[in-house]
Amino acid sequence: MESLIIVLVGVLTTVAIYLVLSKNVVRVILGTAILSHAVHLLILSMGGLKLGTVPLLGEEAVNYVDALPQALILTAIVISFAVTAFILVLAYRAYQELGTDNLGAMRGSDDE
Amino acid sequence: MIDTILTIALSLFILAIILALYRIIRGPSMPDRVVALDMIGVNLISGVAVFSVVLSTHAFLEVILIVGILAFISTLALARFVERGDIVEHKHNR
Amino acid sequence: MSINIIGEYFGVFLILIGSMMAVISAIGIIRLPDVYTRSHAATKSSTLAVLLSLSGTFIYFWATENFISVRLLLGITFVFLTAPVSGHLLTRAAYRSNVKLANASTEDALEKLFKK
Amino acid sequence: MYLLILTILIPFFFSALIPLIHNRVGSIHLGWLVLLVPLVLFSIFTAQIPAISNSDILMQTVHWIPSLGINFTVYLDGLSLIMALLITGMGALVVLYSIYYLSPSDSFPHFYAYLLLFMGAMLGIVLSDNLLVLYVFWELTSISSFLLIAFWYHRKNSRYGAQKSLLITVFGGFGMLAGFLMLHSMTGTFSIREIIATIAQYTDHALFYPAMFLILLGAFTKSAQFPFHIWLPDAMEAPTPVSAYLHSATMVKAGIYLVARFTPIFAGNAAWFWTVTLVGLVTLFWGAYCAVRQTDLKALLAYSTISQLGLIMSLFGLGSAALHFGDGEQGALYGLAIFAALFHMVNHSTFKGALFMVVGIVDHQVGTRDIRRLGGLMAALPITFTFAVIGSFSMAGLPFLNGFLSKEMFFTASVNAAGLPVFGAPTWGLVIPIIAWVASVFTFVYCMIFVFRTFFGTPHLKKADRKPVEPTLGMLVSPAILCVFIIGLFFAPNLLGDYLLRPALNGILPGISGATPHISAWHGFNTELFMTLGIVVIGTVLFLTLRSWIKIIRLQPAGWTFTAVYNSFLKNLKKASNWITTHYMTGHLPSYFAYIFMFFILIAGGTLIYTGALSIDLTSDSPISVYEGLLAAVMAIAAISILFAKSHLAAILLNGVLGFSIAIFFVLFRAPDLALTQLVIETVTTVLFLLCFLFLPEWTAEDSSKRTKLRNALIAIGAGVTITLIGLTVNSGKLFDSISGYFENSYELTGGDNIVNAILGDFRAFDTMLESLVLFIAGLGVYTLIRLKLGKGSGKDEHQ
Amino acid sequence: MMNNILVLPMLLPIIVGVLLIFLRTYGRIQAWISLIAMALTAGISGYLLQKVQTDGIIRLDFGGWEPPFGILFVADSFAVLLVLTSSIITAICLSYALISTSKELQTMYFYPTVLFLIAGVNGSFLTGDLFNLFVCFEVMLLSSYVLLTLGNSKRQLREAIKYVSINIVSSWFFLVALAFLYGAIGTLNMAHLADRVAEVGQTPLLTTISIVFLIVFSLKAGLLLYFWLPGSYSSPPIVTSALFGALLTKVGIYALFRVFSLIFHHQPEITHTVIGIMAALTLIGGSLGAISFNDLRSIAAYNVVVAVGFILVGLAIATPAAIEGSIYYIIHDMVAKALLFLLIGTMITLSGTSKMAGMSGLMKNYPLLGWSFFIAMLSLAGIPPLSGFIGKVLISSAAIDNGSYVLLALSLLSSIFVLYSLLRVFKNCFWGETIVSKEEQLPLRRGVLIPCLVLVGLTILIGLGTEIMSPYVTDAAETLVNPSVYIDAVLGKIQ
Amino acid sequence: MNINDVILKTVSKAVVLIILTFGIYLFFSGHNQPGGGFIGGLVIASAFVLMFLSYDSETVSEALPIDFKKLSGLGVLLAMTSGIAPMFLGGAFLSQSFGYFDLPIFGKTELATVTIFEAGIALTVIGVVVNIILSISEDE
Repeated sequence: MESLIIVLVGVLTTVAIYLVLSKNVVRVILGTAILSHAVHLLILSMGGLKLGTVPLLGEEAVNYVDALPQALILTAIVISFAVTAFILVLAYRAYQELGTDNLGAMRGSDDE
Repeated sequence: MIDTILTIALSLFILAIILALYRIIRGPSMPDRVVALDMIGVNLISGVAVFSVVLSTHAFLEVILIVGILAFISTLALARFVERGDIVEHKHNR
Repeated sequence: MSINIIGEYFGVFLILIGSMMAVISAIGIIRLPDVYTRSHAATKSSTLAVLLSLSGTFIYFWATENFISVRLLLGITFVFLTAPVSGHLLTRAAYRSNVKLANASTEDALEKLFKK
Repeated sequence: MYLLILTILIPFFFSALIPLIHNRVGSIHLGWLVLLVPLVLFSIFTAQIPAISNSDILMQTVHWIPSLGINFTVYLDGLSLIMALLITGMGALVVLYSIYYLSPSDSFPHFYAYLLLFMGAMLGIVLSDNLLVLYVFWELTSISSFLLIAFWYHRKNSRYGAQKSLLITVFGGFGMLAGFLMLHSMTGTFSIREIIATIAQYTDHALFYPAMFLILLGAFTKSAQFPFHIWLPDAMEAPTPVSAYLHSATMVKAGIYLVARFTPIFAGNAAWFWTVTLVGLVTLFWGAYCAVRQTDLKALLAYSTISQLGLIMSLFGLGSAALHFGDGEQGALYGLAIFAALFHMVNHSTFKGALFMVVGIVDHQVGTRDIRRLGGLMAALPITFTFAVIGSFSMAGLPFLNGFLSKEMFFTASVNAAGLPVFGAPTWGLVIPIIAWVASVFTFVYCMIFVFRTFFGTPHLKKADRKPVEPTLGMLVSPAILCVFIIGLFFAPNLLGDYLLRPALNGILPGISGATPHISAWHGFNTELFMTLGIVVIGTVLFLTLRSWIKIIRLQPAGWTFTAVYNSFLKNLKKASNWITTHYMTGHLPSYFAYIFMFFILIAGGTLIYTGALSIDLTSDSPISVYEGLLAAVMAIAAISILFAKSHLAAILLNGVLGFSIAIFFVLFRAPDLALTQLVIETVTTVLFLLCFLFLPEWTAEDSSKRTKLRNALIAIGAGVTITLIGLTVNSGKLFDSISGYFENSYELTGGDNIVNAILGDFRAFDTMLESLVLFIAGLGVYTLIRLKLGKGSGKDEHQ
Repeated sequence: MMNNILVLPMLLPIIVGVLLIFLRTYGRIQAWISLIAMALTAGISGYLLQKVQTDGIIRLDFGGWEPPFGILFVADSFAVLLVLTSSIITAICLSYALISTSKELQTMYFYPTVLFLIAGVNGSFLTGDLFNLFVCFEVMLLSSYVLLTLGNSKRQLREAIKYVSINIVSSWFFLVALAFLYGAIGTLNMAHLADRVAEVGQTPLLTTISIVFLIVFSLKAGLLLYFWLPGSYSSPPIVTSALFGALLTKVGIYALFRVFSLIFHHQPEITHTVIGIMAALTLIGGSLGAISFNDLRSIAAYNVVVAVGFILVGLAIATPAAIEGSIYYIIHDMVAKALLFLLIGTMITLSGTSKMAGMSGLMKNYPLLGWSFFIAMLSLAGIPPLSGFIGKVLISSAAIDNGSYVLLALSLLSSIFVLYSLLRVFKNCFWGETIVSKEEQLPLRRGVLIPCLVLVGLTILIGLGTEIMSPYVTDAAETLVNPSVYIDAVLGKIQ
Repeated sequence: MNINDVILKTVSKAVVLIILTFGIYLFFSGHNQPGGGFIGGLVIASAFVLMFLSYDSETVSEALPIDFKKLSGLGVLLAMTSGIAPMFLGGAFLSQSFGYFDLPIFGKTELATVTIFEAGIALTVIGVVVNIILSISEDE
C-alpha cells in the first residue's frame, strides 16, 4: 500500500510540476495546490499506513497508527491554505494591475 | 461474508465516483460537471459510512456530516458561479 | 439467529442496495442526454442511495454495538434538507447560463418566462 | 613607550581632526598646521638614526586581535627607517609646496585629510611587522591614493584614473593577501620576523612559490611594474603635489619596500631572481620607451617614474642572488645591487620630487603642460629652469649629481649579473646589461626632451595661457631643498650610505656581513663608464634627430596600448556579463522553475544513483484493497485530466475531486482529524478560487511550443520519478522506529484521548501557535493586497 | 524555568505585532512601539549571548516536554549571535522607516508585518526542531510576501508572483525532505536526528535526503538557485529591501550551516563538495550580475548573491577557521547589506530614479551620504579594517589550509567584482558634475542618515573591535564543528 | 435581473444553525474525539461562508458587525496568552495542564487549559477565513 501511495505521489507530483512549469498564473497556482496534496500523502505514507487503529485512545486498541505525521500534515494543510489564499489574491491583483495572467508577459525589463 | 459484501459495496461506491469523474472530465457544460461533483460528494458520504462499518469505528461519523455540509456549500458556490460568476454578492438589491 | 445478527445483516444489505443505487444513478449521469435529466439521476437516486447506506450503517451500529449515532441521523437529515436545494439551484443555474436542452426534449416551459 | 605606534597614529588623528577644525582655522593656515605633522615625525625618525645605524632595532606591540595572531606590532630597522624618513621628509616638502600650489577654490580640508591619511598608512606599511596589519595599511594607501587622484572628481579623467588605480592596486592587494595567508598557512605566524627566522624549513613547501608570486603580484601592481603600470599615467590627474608625493616618491615605493622586505624570505632562488629582474628590466625599458613619445610633461614624468621603479626593482632582483651564495665574497658582490637599489630609491625620490614640483610650477604659472605648446621658458623662469636641469640631469645619470652614482652602481650590478654562475645566467645573463643600457639611452633622451623642449626654443602659447613669471618664493623652497640634496648626495654619498643605507642593507640581507659598500664617483675606465659615455653620445644623437624617428614611434596604433586592453577588458566584461546574466535571469518564471527542477533531478537523482542508495523492497508493505486501488486510480485520472482541462472551472472541479479523494485516503488511513480538515480546507479553497475567478480571465491553451512542452513534460516526469524512487527507497528500509510511541501515553500526559489533538495542542503546541500566526499574516496580506491601491497615478511609489 | 527568556526574541515581536493591529490608524505610535520592542529584543538577545557564554548552551522545552518529543528552542552562540544581529539591524531599519515610510504603508500593517518577519527569522535561528524550522520559515516567508507586495505597484506585484511561487515550491521541497527524513529516521528533533544519523553513519540514502535539504535551503539562501532574489529585492519599498537583503538569505544560510554541520556532516566528500561547487557558481553568477546592470537596486541585489556564495565557501571548507570566518562574514554582511540598501534607497529618493544615468555629483550636495556609501563599498569589498575583512581573511586562510585554491581565487576575485560594481556607482553617482544646484536640491529629510551612520559605525566597530566578538564567534564555531556539544546539551546525555 | 432565492435562504437558516452547532461540538470534542480548535474554527467559518453565499456580504456584515481582522488578532493573542501564563507560574512556555473536577450538573468533568489555547486558534481561523472572503468579495 505504501508503495502504491508513493507512486501516486509521484504521479501527482509529475502533474503538478507540469502545471507549475506552464505560463499561466492560475495553472501555476493549481500546480502548487496539487503539490501540497502530494506531499501530504507522502508524509502520511512515510509514517507507515494502516499499521494500527485510529489514533484515538477511546478505541482501546493495542496499536495505533503513527499520529505524529498526522499532526504535521494538519499544520502543513493549514499553512498551504494560507499561502494558496494569498497567492490567489496576488494573482488576481496582478492581473488587475498588469492586465495579463501570462508569465511570459511578466518578465520585467527594468534594466536595459 | 459481511466483509465481502462491504468491500463490494465500497468498490461500487468508488465505481460510481469514477463514473461521475468521467462526467466531470467530459462535461460538456459546466453544470454537468457540478452535478457530477455533487454526486461524488454524496457517494463519499456513503463510502465513509461504509468504511466506518468496515473498521467498526465511530471516528469517522463526523466526517460524514462534514462531507454533507461541504458538498452542499461547494455545490451552492459552484452553482452561483455558473449562474453569474460572482459567488458572493456585494449588496442586496443590486 | 439473534436479533442482533439479523440487524447486522439487514444493515449490510441496505448498504449493498445503496451502493447499487449509487452505481445506477452514476450510470444515469453518464447515459442521460442533458444536464437537466442528469440532475434527476444525481439528486433523486443518489439521495436514495445515501439514505439507504446511512440507514444501513445506522442499523449496523445499533445492532452490533447498541450505539445510536446522533451524528448519522443528523447527517441523514442534512442530506435530505440540502439535496433538493442544491439540485434546484444547479438546474436553475444551468438554465440561466443557457445550457441547451437535449434534442429529444419537446418543450421548454420556462422559455417565455425568462427570455424577455 | 609607544612612540612608534604614535607616529603612525598621529597622522590619522590629525586627518580625522581636520573636518572638525578647518572652519576655525581657515584654509590657508590649515596647511601650516598640517605641515607640523610631517616635520615632527621627521625629527622623531631622525632622532632614531644613531641607534639604528648601530644595528639596534625598535619594536613595540599593541594587541588588536590576539586570538587570531593579528597584532599591531611596529618594528623599526634600517629599511623601515629609510622609508619612514622618505615618507615624512617628502611629506613635509610636499605639504609646504602644496600650500602655495592649491588654488583657493580647492577644498583644502579634503586635500590635507587625504594626504595625512596616506602618510599614516604609508608609515604603517613600512613599520608593521604583522603581515595583516601591513595589508590593512597597504589598502589604506590605495584608498587614499584613489581619493587624491579624484581630488577634482568633477573631471572625467580624474574619475577614470582613480577607478583604474584602485582596481589595479586592490587587485594586486588581494593577490598579496592570498600570498600572506599562504605564508601564514606554511609558517603559522603573521609576524615577518618570525617568518624570516623559520622560512628555511619551508622552502620545499608546495605553497612557497604560489605565495611568492602572489606577493610579488601585490608589489608589482603597487609599484606600477609592467604590465600593471597603466594606472600610473592616469593617476597624474591628481594635483601635482600628490603626484610628486604618492606617485613618485612614496606610495609606488611601497611595492619596492615589499620586495625588499620579502627578499630574506623568498629570494635566493632562480624564480625570484628572474621574475623580479626581468619584470624590473622590462618595466625600465617600456617606461623609458613610452616616456619619449609623451607630449604632456606630467605623463612624461609618470612614464619615467615607471621606468625608474623598474630600475630599482631589477636591482633588487639582481641583488637577490646574494642570498643564494650567503655570507662571503660572492654574496657581498651581488649584495651591492641591493645597496644600489636603496641608494637609487632615495635618489629617485629627490630628483623626481624636484621634477614634479617643476612641472607643477610650470603648469601653475603657464597654465599648460603640453610640450608642443611650451618652450623658451628659461628666460621667464630661470630658477625653475635650474631645478629642472639639476633634476633631469641627475635622472639621466650625468656626473656631479646623485643620479650618476646610483646609475653607475646599476651598471655595475648588471654587468656583474652577466657573470653570475647560477640561475641560468651564463646563458641569458648578457640580456641584462643590454636591456639596461638600451633603456638608459631612452632615459637620457626623455630627460633631454624634458629640459630642452620646455625651456628652450619658442613658446606656442595661446591667449588663454598666463604670461609666465616665477612663482612665489614659497613654491620654490621645496624643490630647492631637493636640489640641494641632489648635489649634496653626489659629494657626500657615504654619509647617507653609512648611516642609512648600510643598516637598511643589513635588514634586507641579514646573513651577509661581508658587504661594506663604499660609494665613490670614480672607478677608473671600466665597462660602466663606457656604457655611460655611450649613452650620452647615442642619446644626444637620438635627441637631435628626434623629429625624424619620433613619428615612427607614434605610429603605434591607439588600440595597441595596455590601457586600451584594460579599457576594452572592462567594457567587454560588462557586456559579456550583461549578456550572460540577462540570458539566464530572464525574469521568466517557467524557466526558473525549469532550472530548479532540473537541478533537483540532476543532483538528488544523481546522488541517489551515484551513492548506490537506490533499493526497493516491497515486502514490508501493507496489503492493498480493491477500493483503495480504485481510489488511487480515481486520483491519478483526475490529476492527469487537469492537464487537459479546457476551462479553469473544470480544473478546479477536478482539483476538488483530488482534495476529496485525499480526504477519503485520510479516512482509509485512519486519520479522521486530517480528513475533516482536508475537507473543509478543500471547500474553502474552492470557494476562494471561484471568488477570484470573477476577476481572472478564462485560461487559454498553453501557447508554448511543442519543444517547450516536451521539455516541461520530461522535467515533470523526471522530478516525479526522482521523488518516487527516493520515497520507495526510504520506505524499503526504515532505520529507526518513530518517536511517536511516546505520544500514545497522551491520556496520562495531557488528559486527551485524541493523540493527534494532544500533539497539536500540547506536545507541539508551538507549531500550532505559529501556524495560526501564519494564517493570520496571510489574512492581513490578502487585506492589504486588496485595499492598498496606491499604484494608480502616483508613479513615485514605484521606488519609495 | 528561567530559560523562558529564550522564547522572547520570537514571542515579543509577535505579541507587539498583534497588538499593533489594534492601533492601526496611529502610524507613528506604531513605529515607536515597534522600535522599542526591537530594542528590547536586542537587549534580551545580548543578555542571552552573555548567558550562553557563562552557562553553555541553553534550551527551553516548550510545554515542558523533554526532547525529542516536544518542540524546543536551543540557544548556542551561533544562533544567539545571529538573533542579536538581526534584532539590531531590524531596529535600525525600523528607525529608518520611521522617517521614510509613507502614511499609507504605515496604516496598512507595515510595522506588524516587519515584526512578524523578525519573529520568523529569530525563531528559525533558535528552534531545535526541524519541522518547527519549517513553520518558522513560513512565518517569515508569509511576512515577506506581505511586505513585498505592500504598496502594490506593478513591479512589486509582478515580482511577488515569482517570489511567492518559487518559495511555495521550495517550501514543498522542505516538506518532501522532512517526510523522507521522518520516514528514515523517525524523529524531528535536530539533535536527536544528528544522534541517530551518527549512529547509523549517514547511509547513502541519508546523503540523498540531505541533498534534498540542500536544495531547500539553497533556494531560501539564494545559493545558486537565486533566481527569485534580484527581482524581489529590487522592487519593494527600501526599508523592506534592506530587511530582505540583511536578513532573509541569512536564515537559509543559517539552516545550511546548522543542518550540514550538525546532522549531515559524515559524508563531506559528497555534500560539502556539492556545496563548494554551488558556492563557486554563486560567486561567479553574482559577480557577473553585479557588474552587468546600471540599476542601483539590481546591483545591490546581486551583491547579496555574491555574499551568499562567499559565506558558503566557509561551509564547504568546514574547518573551524572557515566556519568562524563565515560567522564573522554573516554578521558583517547583515550590517553592510542593510547599510547598502538604505543608502541606495536614500539616493533613489533624492534623485527620483534608480538608474545610474540619472544621478551625478551627489557628493557635493550630500557629502555625508557619499562618505557613508564609500565606507559601505569598502566594507563590502572586504577592505580592512572594516567589518568584511576578518571574515574574508579567515575564509581565505582556511581555503589555503584546505587546498581549495579555486574557491580561494573565486572568493578573492568576487571581492574585486563587488568593489568594481559599487565603485561604478560611487564614481558615477557621487562624483561627476553636480547636476542639481545647491538651491534646487531635495533636502535630505532630517534624521534619515542617522540609521545609516549607526550602521557605518557598526561596520567600523566590528572591524576594529573584532577581538571583542572573537570569544563569541569562536565559541559558535566550536559548537558547529563539534556537534556533540549541541547534541549533549539537548538530549542531556552524560558526557 | 432579480433572482428569487427564497428557498435557499430559508434552508440556509436551518443549515447554518446545524453547522454552527456542529462546529461548536467539534471544537469541544477535540480533546477526545476528532475535532479541535482548527476544525471547529473551520467549520464555523464555513457556516459564515454559507451565509455569504446565500445572502450577500453587506447583509451579513450588518447582522454581524465584527472586525474579523481584530477577531483573528484576538485569537492569536488568546493562544499566546495561554502559553505565556504558565511562564509566570514557574512553568515552561506553552505548558498546559488539566484536571478533573466534580461540577454540580456535569458530574466529573475534565477541564484543560488547552481549551483556551484551542479557542484562540479557532478564533484566528474564523477571523482569517471570513476576513479573506469578505475582502475579496468586497473588492470593486
